[in-house]
Amino acid sequence: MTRGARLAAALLGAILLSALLAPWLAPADPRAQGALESLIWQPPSAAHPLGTDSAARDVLSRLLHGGRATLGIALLAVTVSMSLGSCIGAVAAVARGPLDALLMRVTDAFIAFPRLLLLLLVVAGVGHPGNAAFAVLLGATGWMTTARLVRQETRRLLATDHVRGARAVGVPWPRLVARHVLPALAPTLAAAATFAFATAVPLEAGLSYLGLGVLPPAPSWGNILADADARPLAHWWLVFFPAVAIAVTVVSANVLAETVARRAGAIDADRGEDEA
Amino acid sequence: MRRLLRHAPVLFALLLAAACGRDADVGGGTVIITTSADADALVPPLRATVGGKMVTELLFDPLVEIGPELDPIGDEGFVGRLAKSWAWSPDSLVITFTLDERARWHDGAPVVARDVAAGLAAIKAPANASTLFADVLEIDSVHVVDERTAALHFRERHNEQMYSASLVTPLPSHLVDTIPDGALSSSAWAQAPVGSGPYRFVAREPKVRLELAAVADHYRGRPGPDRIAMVVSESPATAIAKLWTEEADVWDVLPPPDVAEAAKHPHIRLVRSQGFDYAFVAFNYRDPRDTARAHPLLAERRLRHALTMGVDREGIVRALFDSLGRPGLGPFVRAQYSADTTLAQLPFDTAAASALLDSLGWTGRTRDGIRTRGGRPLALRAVVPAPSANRVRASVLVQEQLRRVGVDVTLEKLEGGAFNAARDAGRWDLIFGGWGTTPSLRGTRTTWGTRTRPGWGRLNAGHFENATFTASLDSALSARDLPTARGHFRRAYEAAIDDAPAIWLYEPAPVNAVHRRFTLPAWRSEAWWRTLPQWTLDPAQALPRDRAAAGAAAAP
Amino acid sequence: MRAALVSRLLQAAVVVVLVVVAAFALIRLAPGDPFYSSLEEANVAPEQVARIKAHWGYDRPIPEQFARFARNLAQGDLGYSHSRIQSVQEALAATIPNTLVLVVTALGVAFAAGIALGAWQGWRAESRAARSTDTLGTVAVSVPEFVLAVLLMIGPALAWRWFPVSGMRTEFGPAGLAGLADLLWHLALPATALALPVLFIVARLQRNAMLGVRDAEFVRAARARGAGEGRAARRALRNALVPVLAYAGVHLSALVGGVVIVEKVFDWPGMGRLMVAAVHARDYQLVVGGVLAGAVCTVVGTMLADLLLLWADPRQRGRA
Amino acid sequence: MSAPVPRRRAAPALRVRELDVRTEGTMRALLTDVNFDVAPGEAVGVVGHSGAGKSTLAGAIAGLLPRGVALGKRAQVHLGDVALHEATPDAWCDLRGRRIAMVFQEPAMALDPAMRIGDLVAQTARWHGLPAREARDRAHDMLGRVGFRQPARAARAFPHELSGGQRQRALIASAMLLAPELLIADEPTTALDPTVQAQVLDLIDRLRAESGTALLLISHDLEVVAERCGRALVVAGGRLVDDAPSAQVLAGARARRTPIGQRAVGAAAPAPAPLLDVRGLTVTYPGPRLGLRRAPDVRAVVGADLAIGRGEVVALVGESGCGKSSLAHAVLRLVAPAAGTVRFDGLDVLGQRGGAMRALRRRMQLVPQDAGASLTPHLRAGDLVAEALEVHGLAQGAEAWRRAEALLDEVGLPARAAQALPRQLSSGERQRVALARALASDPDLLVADEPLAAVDEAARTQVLALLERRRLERGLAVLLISHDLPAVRRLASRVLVMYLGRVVEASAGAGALSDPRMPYTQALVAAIPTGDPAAPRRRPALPEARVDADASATGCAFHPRCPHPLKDDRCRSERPSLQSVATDQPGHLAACWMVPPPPTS
Repeated sequence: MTRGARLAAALLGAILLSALLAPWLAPADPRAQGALESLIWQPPSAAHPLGTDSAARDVLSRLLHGGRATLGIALLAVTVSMSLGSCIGAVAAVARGPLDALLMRVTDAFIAFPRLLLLLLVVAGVGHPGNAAFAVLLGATGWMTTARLVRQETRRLLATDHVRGARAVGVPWPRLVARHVLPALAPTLAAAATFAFATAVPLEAGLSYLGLGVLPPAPSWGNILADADARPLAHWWLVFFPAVAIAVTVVSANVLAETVARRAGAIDADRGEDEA
Repeated sequence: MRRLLRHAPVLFALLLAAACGRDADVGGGTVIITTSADADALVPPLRATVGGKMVTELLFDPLVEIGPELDPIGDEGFVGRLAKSWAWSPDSLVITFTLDERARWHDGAPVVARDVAAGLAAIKAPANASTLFADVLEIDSVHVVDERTAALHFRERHNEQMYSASLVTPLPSHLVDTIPDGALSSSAWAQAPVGSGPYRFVAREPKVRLELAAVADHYRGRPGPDRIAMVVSESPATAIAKLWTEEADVWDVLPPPDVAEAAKHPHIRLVRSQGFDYAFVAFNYRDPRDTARAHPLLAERRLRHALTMGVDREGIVRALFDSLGRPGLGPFVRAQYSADTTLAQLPFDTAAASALLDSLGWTGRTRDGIRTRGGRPLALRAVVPAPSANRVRASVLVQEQLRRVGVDVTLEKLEGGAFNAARDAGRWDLIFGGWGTTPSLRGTRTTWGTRTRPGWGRLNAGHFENATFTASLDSALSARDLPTARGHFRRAYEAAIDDAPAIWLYEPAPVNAVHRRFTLPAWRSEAWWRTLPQWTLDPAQALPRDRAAAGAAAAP
Repeated sequence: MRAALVSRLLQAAVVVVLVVVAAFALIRLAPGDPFYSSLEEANVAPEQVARIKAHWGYDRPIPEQFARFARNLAQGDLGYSHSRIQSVQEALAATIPNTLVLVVTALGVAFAAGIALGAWQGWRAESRAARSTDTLGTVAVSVPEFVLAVLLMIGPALAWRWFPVSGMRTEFGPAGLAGLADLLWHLALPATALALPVLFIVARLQRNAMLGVRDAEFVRAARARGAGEGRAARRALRNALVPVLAYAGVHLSALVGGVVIVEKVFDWPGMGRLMVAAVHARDYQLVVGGVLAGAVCTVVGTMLADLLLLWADPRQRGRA
Repeated sequence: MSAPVPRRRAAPALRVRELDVRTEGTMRALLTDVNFDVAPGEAVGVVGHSGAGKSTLAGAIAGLLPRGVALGKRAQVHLGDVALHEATPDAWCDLRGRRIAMVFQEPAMALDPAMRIGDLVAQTARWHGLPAREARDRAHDMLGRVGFRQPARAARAFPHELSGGQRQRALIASAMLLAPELLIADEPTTALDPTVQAQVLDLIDRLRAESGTALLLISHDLEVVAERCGRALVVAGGRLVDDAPSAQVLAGARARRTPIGQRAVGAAAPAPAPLLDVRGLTVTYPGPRLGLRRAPDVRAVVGADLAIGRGEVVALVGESGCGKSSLAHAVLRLVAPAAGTVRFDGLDVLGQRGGAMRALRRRMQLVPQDAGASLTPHLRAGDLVAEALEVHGLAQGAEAWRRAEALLDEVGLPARAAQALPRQLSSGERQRVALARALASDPDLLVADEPLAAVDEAARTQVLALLERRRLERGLAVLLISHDLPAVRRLASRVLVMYLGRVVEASAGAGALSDPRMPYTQALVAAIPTGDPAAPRRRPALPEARVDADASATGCAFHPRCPHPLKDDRCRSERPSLQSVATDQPGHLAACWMVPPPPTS
């Protein structure tokens, strides 16, 4: 692990820890509102290190508790999208023939369908479904890249000499997949998962900006940012601190993902076989 | 120095202008109205939003228009537009209007009596689903007496007959009659209307911009500004930002933080005006699960009183509007003639509220302080419209304040369409509602009137029912003069406040921003754009777009 | 080659049909009403709304509505948009070009600069400058698009007034050549907001591909034939383009995902803004028309990327 | 445009003095104190075990050392009058391609995959100052001289559309285009078949003679060096241990080799019922997809018959692409044959299902062609061999591990190999792990596909001894695919020669190779280097095999390339069947009209 990777792992760990320990770390209740007139839109001060928002709530507490919501959503979304994507990808790779074509066309359809629109429609439809259901929804609309990656990688592995060698020795299919194919997939999946996580966190923020993410008064990095929307310049601290939190999380996730991928040799140029 | 540098070209041009006659080539200038909501329709029968009202009232002249005093009773408070004079029938069920012979449509055709009939027909045709259908219910028909005379027949007498008549805007019958029912909204005319107002339609890019040009030979005289453009932005923030960069000239109802920002920009002048909107938290008198049954909790008047007393309305107003808003008084705004600021309000008194709740048996407490009775927590579900930023922020404040007196309010923020659907279905305990009012008080019947009478209470989603209120409102709306009407309204409002169908949250007192280079008459609160034709440009501060307008205006 | 095109067209058609059917059903199932859905338009009586719904056939069962839509589509009629008071064709014709201008410029700049930066970073991997720009790249990729957009709007536009705050043209601005300059002036910030993340993703991909190819046998053979550093690097880059173009083809729609947010922040009158507004207004026919156009653009874009890939990697030409 | 006039020069073409090469970081010496000369036009071989430093020497001379490796300070390398060790990058650009050229082992990797070969060759000329039009003409002319029948069409081809031999010819064309003074050939033909290897080496010699270019030929194959080069430099452990005439070096090496000797006695046991009986086996692969239609199927094996008795070794010989591997894979049912029957110990292999098939798999094992790649990269060698035991229920857990270690020892691998991952082993060691894994389940039949290709001398003898021991002690039957004649002569009880999917010659014992009758077999045997410098001249010129040769053509498949003087239209129209070649050689059959049938007396 390079120096950068260790730093990234440390940062990510700190952030995840702070989100978990939010109730004990946060100086105030994230929903508690200060005296209305005097305390709204306060810039960072001794009393409120990261300032207050439109409802005189302490931004530092909301950032910590918000981390729990945002990271929770991102992790659950990634789990859903990875498992869904891997299953579809693996089935498509092994199935070949019409089933493979069908699955790939459905994947293409999901890619062609503007994801934001799909989320808008569903949330407009059922009303805000609560954070967990929202995360599953995010996952259910973000699995396509993983599916294609897993399909291409599984297909490549099934055609390799060492799988044919193992079959020649007489290794039965289940053991063959478990010991010879899956371990080779693991690093690719790990890299894809970390990249997916690195895109899920800002996505929650973006959706909150469009009024879709975690519903106020519950805190999330996204809706703190969205709260400043009307006056980004005047209420800079509502934009700056969540943005830093998001950026640091995503940078660490990206660096980790790349380290995992490089060690697995997943990103090497000459493996350019097409997936046709 | 930097500002001077930026305006060097303007100064140079002015020197040149001064040399050969001062304001010869600057003309009336171009007014750019910045907004975050595009006009929903360009023709009178279909418009509903403020943007729609503005555009249709610039493009079309009504028969008559309410005067500056905003008195809708009788007809003294009205000024003639397309109609230069009118006469009442003895039983005052028919008003006969005589049209101004100079009035022309933008395509040159004269305005005739048949156009008035076309105007009413377009509103009455059910398939058109006109937004004015309910407001002109009591106008029966239009009788074309002769080329220039049209008589409006009313089904019943009431004190705002002339105001209803002002809603029937004549339409160019030679263009509209051929459009089948229901196809009005998608007709070519509706997309690029020929009107009769001081401005005519030039060009439109939906959700981006709309351009209108002054009608030089308009029968009421040439309007001041040569061109008006309405520029649409995605969010209020971006729209208002254009004021600071002089990309726009006027925005009405400036949010408090921007009022402070405006002070830093010398080219912006602030104008105060009266508000015509009010917001409230309405209680659902019926059980959300089965609207036939009374609401298990909120049907109890004293509980409604306790909740009302638990909300610090003064604090919320100061948080949302600083000094640019006042607490709501009742189902009306201070700018309406029926307003009465002396009405006794329920005070903000958490001690009294808690005592009342205890007396009602809500003595138990859950771990996080929510009151319980017989094991059930005092929990209410509120729906909040996402598009309304003020009501969203107010909901969070109300939620916290009620939590302090032991009431658990869960907020559900719904997007525009979903909010309307939920409101009509009644699947909520509290609703953060709000109404835009007009000088006419007849709207109170629809928003707060009993649902038992035909045409009443369609928007009374909380099923508020109070005999005194209904009776007093009925007599107020048929009173022949202002003092009698005000007396009846006072009794109606007292009954409403006592029954507490809603917590009257706030009534914004808007501040509007206008570019300093325009001088304008008194600001019309209910429809600021009606004075636009009287705006005059100070040639000294003319901007490049003003001069471009002068060139264009001189050309045709 | 021609046969490959035919089979891809078939696949694309299937995808577009799937997407349109899904959009058609989803928008109609969402609650709320296509008419009078914004807050202030609430005072129209339900029976009136029912009449106008019947006029437009929205009260029929969804399959029947789809049949009618398909018949109209066959004659090239995409329907009417209530919220924009114009036909869907006009609405799309007005907004698609604006989005294309934004996306094509942004992606063009992002890929050109990304490939150049990545190739240089890969070829000179050991140099300090290459490593530092690489870490800069990791950070730039991590800033969420809309925070980047807001920052670009606050600084250069609002605070320092170098660029216009929003919109696509100055109101009553100059026409002709000066008009073009005005357009580019307005395009600068949104295109940058969209391009930056893509640029660094492409650079990172190109760098990795270059590292893989830099020591390949054919590069050594090129040197053995007398190629200097420059020529050897060019040959290596020619082959290192393949994984980058392959990535572009697969992730095209994800790359332009940020358009909606950038258009919202900069008031760019494009497809993204149109679709968000259409959904909020429950503008059935506009949503379906927009999704159809969006799907076609995505599919065509992906096919263009695939064709570019076939050009780049001759080995793929043999197999369809 | 006539070939350039050969230039005669007095000074040595290449002078190397005190050549040291070190890794920059750890300063590990790759080459120490190498001194030698190469006269103009002379051909010098460089031989030694893999890893001895041969390629490093080539890289050092051409200034193409890998990253992190550099010449020692005292090293002196002179190409004619130019001091290469002091050459600036610009100087190198002028030198490489014009005065010094290189040809590489893997032609597929050395050609730019995205460039047509015509453009590639022309580019070399353009880089050295020729105008585009003239460069293109010279490129086409050069492609013609290296053996492409239609140079214009060949010029438009991409590397992946050519055969191994054609790619090497293209590389040679670009190297010899400007008649360099020195050509360094780093294992130019190791990856090619014997017949193609012979043609390529002939081509190099012809071009060298025309332009007087000196050759530095690097190869691990002593016979090739002995045939083609007058002198041989022997490199071991990064030092020059011998610089002598190549014949002398070959003789010395042969003396050190353990005697291959004749087959063990008792080979001609009476033929019991065959363990493996293959009849009329046909294997087809789908042709490349041309749009929606699919090109006609490629018939890799056409109606092959094969029988192997217990303890018998049958060798399959032929050029790559003749169907050897397809036949082997079909026998083991790794590929579904289109027609024909395969019976193993009386069982119909193609009919077996599930468990029965797995039991059969235990008794038939494969050592694949690229054995190293058949080992799963993330599993240790011990695990792989133990798995073979566990899968067939012969042992579990620790017992399986212990027997795995014993097997690895039996194939001559050190104890540490069991813990090692495949990438930590050399190609020879990986080959033997694959062999151990195949022998783990004590199979009755072992199909070995080129088991000795990537293995050096020492390991080769060990593998042969192991196969021999298993054959004698356990009655192991082996289907050996190889063109390593000495090994085939030693092990094979019967030899089959295949050409384009058909068996064209068969013999009990190694008769087909010692006394080949079918013209193709003769050409094949002649092409195998023996170390005799005169051999190249005696070889019949055999035209290049076309990439898309059609196996289903009527008549004798070899007819288009057959050099036999008396071939007539019967060869073209009628397919010859296998007939006995001579009465005194029972079992020696050949499928050729020119083979005299046994006298009818």
